Amino acid sequence: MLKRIFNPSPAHAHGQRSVAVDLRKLSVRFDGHLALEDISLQVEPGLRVAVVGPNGAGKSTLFNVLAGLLLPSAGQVRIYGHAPAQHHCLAYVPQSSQVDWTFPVSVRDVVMMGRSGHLGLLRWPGAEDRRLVDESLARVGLAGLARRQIGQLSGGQRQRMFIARALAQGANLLLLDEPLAGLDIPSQEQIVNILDELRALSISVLFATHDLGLAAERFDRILLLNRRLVAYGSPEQVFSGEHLTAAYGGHMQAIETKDGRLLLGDSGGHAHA
Amino acid sequence: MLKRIFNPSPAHAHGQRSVAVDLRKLSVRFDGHLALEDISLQVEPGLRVAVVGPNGAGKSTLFNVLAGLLLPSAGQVRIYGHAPAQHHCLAYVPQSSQVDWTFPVSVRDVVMMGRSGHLGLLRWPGAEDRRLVDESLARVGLAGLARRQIGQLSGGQRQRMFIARALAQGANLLLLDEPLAGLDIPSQEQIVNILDELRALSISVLFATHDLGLAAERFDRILLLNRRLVAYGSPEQVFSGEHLTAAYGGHMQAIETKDGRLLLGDSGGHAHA
Amino acid sequence: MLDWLLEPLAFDFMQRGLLAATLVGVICAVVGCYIVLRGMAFLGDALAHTILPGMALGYLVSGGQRGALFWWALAAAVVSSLGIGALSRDGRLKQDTAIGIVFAGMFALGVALISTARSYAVDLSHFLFGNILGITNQDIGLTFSVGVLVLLLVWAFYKEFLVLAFDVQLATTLRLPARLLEILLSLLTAVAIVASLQTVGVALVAAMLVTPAATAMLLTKSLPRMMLLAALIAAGSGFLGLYISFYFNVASGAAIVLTCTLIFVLVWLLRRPGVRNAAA
Amino acid sequence: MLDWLLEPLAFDFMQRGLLAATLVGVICAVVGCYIVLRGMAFLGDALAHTILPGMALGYLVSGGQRGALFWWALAAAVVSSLGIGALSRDGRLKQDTAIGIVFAGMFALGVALISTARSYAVDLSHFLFGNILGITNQDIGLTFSVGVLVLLLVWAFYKEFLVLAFDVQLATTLRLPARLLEILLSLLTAVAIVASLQTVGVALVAAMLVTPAATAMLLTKSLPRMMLLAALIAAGSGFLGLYISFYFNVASGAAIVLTCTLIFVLVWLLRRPGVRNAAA
Amino acid sequence: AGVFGASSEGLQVVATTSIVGDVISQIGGQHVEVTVLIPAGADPHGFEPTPQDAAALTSADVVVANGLGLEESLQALLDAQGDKVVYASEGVHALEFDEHDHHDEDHDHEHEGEEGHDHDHEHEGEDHDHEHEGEEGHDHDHEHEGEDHDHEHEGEESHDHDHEHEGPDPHAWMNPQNVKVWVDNIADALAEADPAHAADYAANAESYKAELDALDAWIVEQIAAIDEHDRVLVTDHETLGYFADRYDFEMVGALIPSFSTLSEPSAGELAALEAAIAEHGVEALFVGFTVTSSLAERVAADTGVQLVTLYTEALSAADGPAASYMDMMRYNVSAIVQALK
Ligand SMILES: Nc1ncnc2c1ncn2[C@@H]1O[C@H](COP(=O)(O)OP(=O)(O)OP(=O)(O)O)[C@@H](O)[C@H]1O
Ligand SMILES: Nc1ncnc2c1ncn2[C@@H]1O[C@H](COP(=O)(O)OP(=O)(O)OP(=O)(O)O)[C@@H](O)[C@H]1O
Ligand SMILES: [Mg+2]
Ligand SMILES: [Mg+2]
Ligand SMILES: [Zn+2]
Repeated sequence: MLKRIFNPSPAHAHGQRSVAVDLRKLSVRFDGHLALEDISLQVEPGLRVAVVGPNGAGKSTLFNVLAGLLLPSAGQVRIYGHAPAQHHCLAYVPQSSQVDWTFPVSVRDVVMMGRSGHLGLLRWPGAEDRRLVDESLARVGLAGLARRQIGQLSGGQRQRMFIARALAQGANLLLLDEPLAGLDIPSQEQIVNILDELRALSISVLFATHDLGLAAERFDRILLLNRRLVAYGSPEQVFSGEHLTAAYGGHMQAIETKDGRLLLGDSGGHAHA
Repeated sequence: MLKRIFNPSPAHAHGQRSVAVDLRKLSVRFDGHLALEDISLQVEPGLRVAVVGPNGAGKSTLFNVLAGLLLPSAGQVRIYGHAPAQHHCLAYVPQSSQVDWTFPVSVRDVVMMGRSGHLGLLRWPGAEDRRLVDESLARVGLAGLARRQIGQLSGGQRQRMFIARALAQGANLLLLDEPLAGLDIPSQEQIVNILDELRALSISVLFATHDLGLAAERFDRILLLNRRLVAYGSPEQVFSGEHLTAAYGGHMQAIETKDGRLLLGDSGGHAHA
Repeated sequence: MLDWLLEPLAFDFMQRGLLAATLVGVICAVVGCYIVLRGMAFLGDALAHTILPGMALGYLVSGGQRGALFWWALAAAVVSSLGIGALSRDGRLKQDTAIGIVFAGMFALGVALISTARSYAVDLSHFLFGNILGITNQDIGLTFSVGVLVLLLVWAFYKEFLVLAFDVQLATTLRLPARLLEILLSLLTAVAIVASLQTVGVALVAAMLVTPAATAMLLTKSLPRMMLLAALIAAGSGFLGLYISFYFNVASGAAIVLTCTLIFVLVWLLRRPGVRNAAA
Repeated sequence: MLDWLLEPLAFDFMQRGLLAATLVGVICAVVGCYIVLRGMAFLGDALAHTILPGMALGYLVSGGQRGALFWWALAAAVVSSLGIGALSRDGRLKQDTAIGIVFAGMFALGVALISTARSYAVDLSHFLFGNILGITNQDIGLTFSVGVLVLLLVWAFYKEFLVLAFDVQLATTLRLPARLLEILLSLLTAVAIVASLQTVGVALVAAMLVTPAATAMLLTKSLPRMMLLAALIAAGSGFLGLYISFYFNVASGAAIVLTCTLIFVLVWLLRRPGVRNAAA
Repeated sequence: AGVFGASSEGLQVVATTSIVGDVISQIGGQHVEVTVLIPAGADPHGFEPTPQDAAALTSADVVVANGLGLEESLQALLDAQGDKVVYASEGVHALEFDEHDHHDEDHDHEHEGEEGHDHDHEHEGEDHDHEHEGEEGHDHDHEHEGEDHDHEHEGEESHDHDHEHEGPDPHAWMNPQNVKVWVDNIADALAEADPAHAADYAANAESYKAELDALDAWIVEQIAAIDEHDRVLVTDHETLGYFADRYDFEMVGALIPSFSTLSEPSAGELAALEAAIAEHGVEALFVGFTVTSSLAERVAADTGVQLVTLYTEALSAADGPAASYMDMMRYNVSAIVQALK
């Protein structure tokens, strides 16, 4: 089913060999202080990458640059070989969407907006678009609320609506900035399960989260940020005590226990790796 | 140190015997559908209560009623014996604050706003207020960013600022609606640790969260909501398979393992109890 | 009753006025829906006022040909739209502030231009309050063409304008030409305003943009239905207002706006919400 | 140069005008800071226009005593503030929409009232463009008293207004009388506007409220400093604008506003931000 | 001469309108230097003064305004000038709005032209010397009590004209007899300010008044060419009240039924006007050069009447057909006669 949603139309197909995300010496400066410094990184297509790091590490800043909403102060950004705003098939679910919840649109209308980019000017959504939208809604468990005005959703339902929109968009690269924040555990499971299905379709995902356990369990790669790139690699490579100290200071340690490596906060955390 | 912050001024002291939160047959109706139905509940003072339940369960709705921002459709609400908007010492950190981040105030100014209620009209903050504000800032680890304009904070830093403001407010009852959402693990630890200190001061806390593991580990009581009140009591009493099924449908189960009870999502969750 | 309805129609100027009021109502209401949804109710009034320097320059340069004035007014509105866009783009100013600054600056420029060239009579009060009774068949033709153009463009860019109004970030990631669309929407607003100048005038055109759309918003939660309702309300107000002006001797622009406002008040009172919010 | 400065001062009306412009600038700038921060730039212009029916009624009822008109204008502005509050309270309408509706409705009412009373000419243009040259010593006295009152109130309620402007929810949980404070702030705005009518007029008073505050906001990130700067900029514009009006024969209200706008543009250009946002 | 300070060239006199300015020149001759505030071609009702205008007023030795509420926008400035302001129309019998025989508000109305043409008896004439002159700001309430219809508005207190429920018609110069009153007022003022040339002023005044009488006679003669029942006037706003009053025309109505251009008609009023035009067989619609009204064009087209442009509020440029008051009146009368004959 997801095949249809995420099958990029030929016009937007990219050579298999091009790198999904290619950053060279990327820096972003805000009024004097650097939010990102000298980041170089290549992400292969089809990987699911968890972007982790403390608050203020620059995760959202990185996503904004990738989405073409923020111009970097220095360095080069390529997404499937294109400059950020040139890339068609990128879907972004920001950390906090500043939308007006009294807007007279239904959940379905919002998800349908994800199709606008594909339709082009002067064309109206067809049966195919409607099916893709319904599938995306079903995928995040909002099929029953499709006709509801968006203001009547709970915090978690709102988050899922945006994910459905990103799915309907049919992107090659999904940027999800803490999409699980505010979701109940069954909903979190639903979202994470979708990620598994995406792997088969060569859809790349950057997924910001503070849940290191989840990151270690369910992702192909971890990108550990703290203004600079601390580490990028498989969960085993990245979650070392050394790296964690570099990212989180002395407040986070990796401890080997009998059932795996446990990532601990200062006074007893609860995340597994 | 927290003694000073949270020591309510005599005018706002409440009899020790009055119940912190007293709900009788509370219902809230939105355009036809009920968000909360027939909730009756007494919370003793000084308890830390985790409010859990799936998205759309009515957690935020409950908090809005308690804060006096929403009038219930039916039923009675008492906070330390007062009607919601009559109670002075209640601090509320909403799930998503709709503030303007370009506002020309520093982090410190925002936290100082928490003191406005105490100062009364025509009085300016004194040395005592400034000290309380500095202590609150230090408590959430923002002392170093006190002079920064609020727009320059990361998502997590913003959340911590609001918690600092609630602390500075010196409330008897703290309403924290998913305050950990978006926080890195060290920051989460910091916040949760504050809760421990509050217990000694008889400050009641209602704390909405989706982290059932945290709820079970660090809270005195669990309030499990799903439109109706599913269960209220100690973590052991509340986190039974029966209750979880009632709240989350078939998607959540309590499984006994060798190192405690594990709360599992459909396809393998990761929360401990 | 029938007499009551037919008597005004015996006058040519009433026939023209009713036609113009209906046309303008529909145009403004449809464009107004986007304005209300974007939280830019101010934009209508502001753009309307920024037209003044254009009109003043137009008088000076073209010696007051009516046809030329339309284009001068439009040019001024476009310049203002671009100015507002430039000011609010980098995020240092909120959009409402940017609008306020441009609006006041342009209007002041207009007043200054008029005050320096004193030997001609700019018909300021007509400009402010419209002159629906003095409308010509050409004016109606122009309004009609403008109306068709505006409605066609709204229809053509419906989904793009929707995304733009709802979520600008999304528009950018969808590679919609956000900036261009924004300018186009401002342009549509400007065109709607210039087309309305004859009927209700600068001072009141804001009402035609905002009030019907807001009334419709109270009645439905679907955008297409909102547009339809707003158009109906606006056209109805134009019609009814002109009759009121005829029978009760009230200035016509004011009568139209007051009718519109009255309909809003009625709807607002009758459709009270189920939920009560405490102090907000 | 000194001559250039002193010559206008030889005229009593210039002395009075400069004093009035400075006073009004300070009042508007301080109140304007809150308006800009609350994202309600529209409010100033809207309240200014809603004064019209009050003025019209005042003419009719009180026979046009100047002193009485002040109170009529104020009453109309208060009624409008309350109306805006009532409309936006239950959350069905955004505040800008509520403002737009009330503004247009009230203005239309004013136009209708004036148009029904035919035999006298209400001096609409004064009302629109001010008449700083005809200001009397009593007017200045009134403006001064109003100014002192406004500044005192802003000082007294500084922290409450701050909370209100920043976070209404917080105001409610702090048991601040949010609704009352909101009305008080609208009232201050209304008073500031009525006090400015003589100097810059309804059409341009919005500029005095918004532009200096916005300029100051570009220069500082602290509210007290923002207020101080705004007051300085506004007072300076008033002064400079009147000189420009004197030497270049431009209508004074317009000259003041244009000066103000020019200062804004300069600041805006000189203080470009370090960060560049792509399309927004 | 600049507007700052008196020059040596003579008495500095500021006139508000070009028409007033012309009359002053006729009387003052080479002894006065006349500055006109509201330039030829501009509408006096909506005129906006600048500081230069205020400075000119302040520096002048004598300021002459029409009064009767014409100089709406200058009033506050005039009030501030004190005694040196002379209201030329002071002493003119002012027409009130309701003294015009307008079409009624409803649509079937009789126009009995007789009523309202001679109303002198209702008014105690021009001798309302008010206790308070000049400075504004006194409370005018007492005037509204008691003698509720003395709206004669001698200059000094005409600043509150616009506060009245019923204001006077300011367009006094449309009757040359009224301009004779102007002449007296102006000559007195000039003589008082410049006693040295008082005799010249008096002589000039007398000869100009004779010219005015000749003009009056000429107009009466011209008007004779118009049939009695064709003597109907429709104007843009109420500009020709004094003219109609003097020469026995009937004022059928005005597009803007107000003494000021700062107003607008309702649909009902316009309908009534068109009905009246049809009923009276009106042949021409007279509009001033200072008003650009598409409304006039529409009504003219709809009712099939001729649109005739007159100089009503201001003179033409110096090389135009109405460079002086005399020329203006001759131009207007010729145009009216031409249109209605
Ligand atoms: N617009 C801005 N102006 C100035 N500084 C900013 C701006 N946005 C973010 N910053 C700063 O840049 C740094 C990175 O912020 P960013 O939001 O990218 O962090 P993050 O990793 O997403 O944090 P979180 O986990 O809390 O969401 C922070 O120090 C923040 O204060
Ligand atoms: N303003 C509103 N109008 C109508 N329905 C609403 C409104 N606010 C919330 N609801 C509905 O009420 C229910 C409870 O919402 P609430 O926000 O209280 O849930 P929650 O438990 O806080 O969820 P989450 O965990 O996602 O934050 C939901 O079904 C939601 O759709
Ligand atoms: Mg972030
Ligand atoms: Mg919630
Ligand atoms: Zn006139």
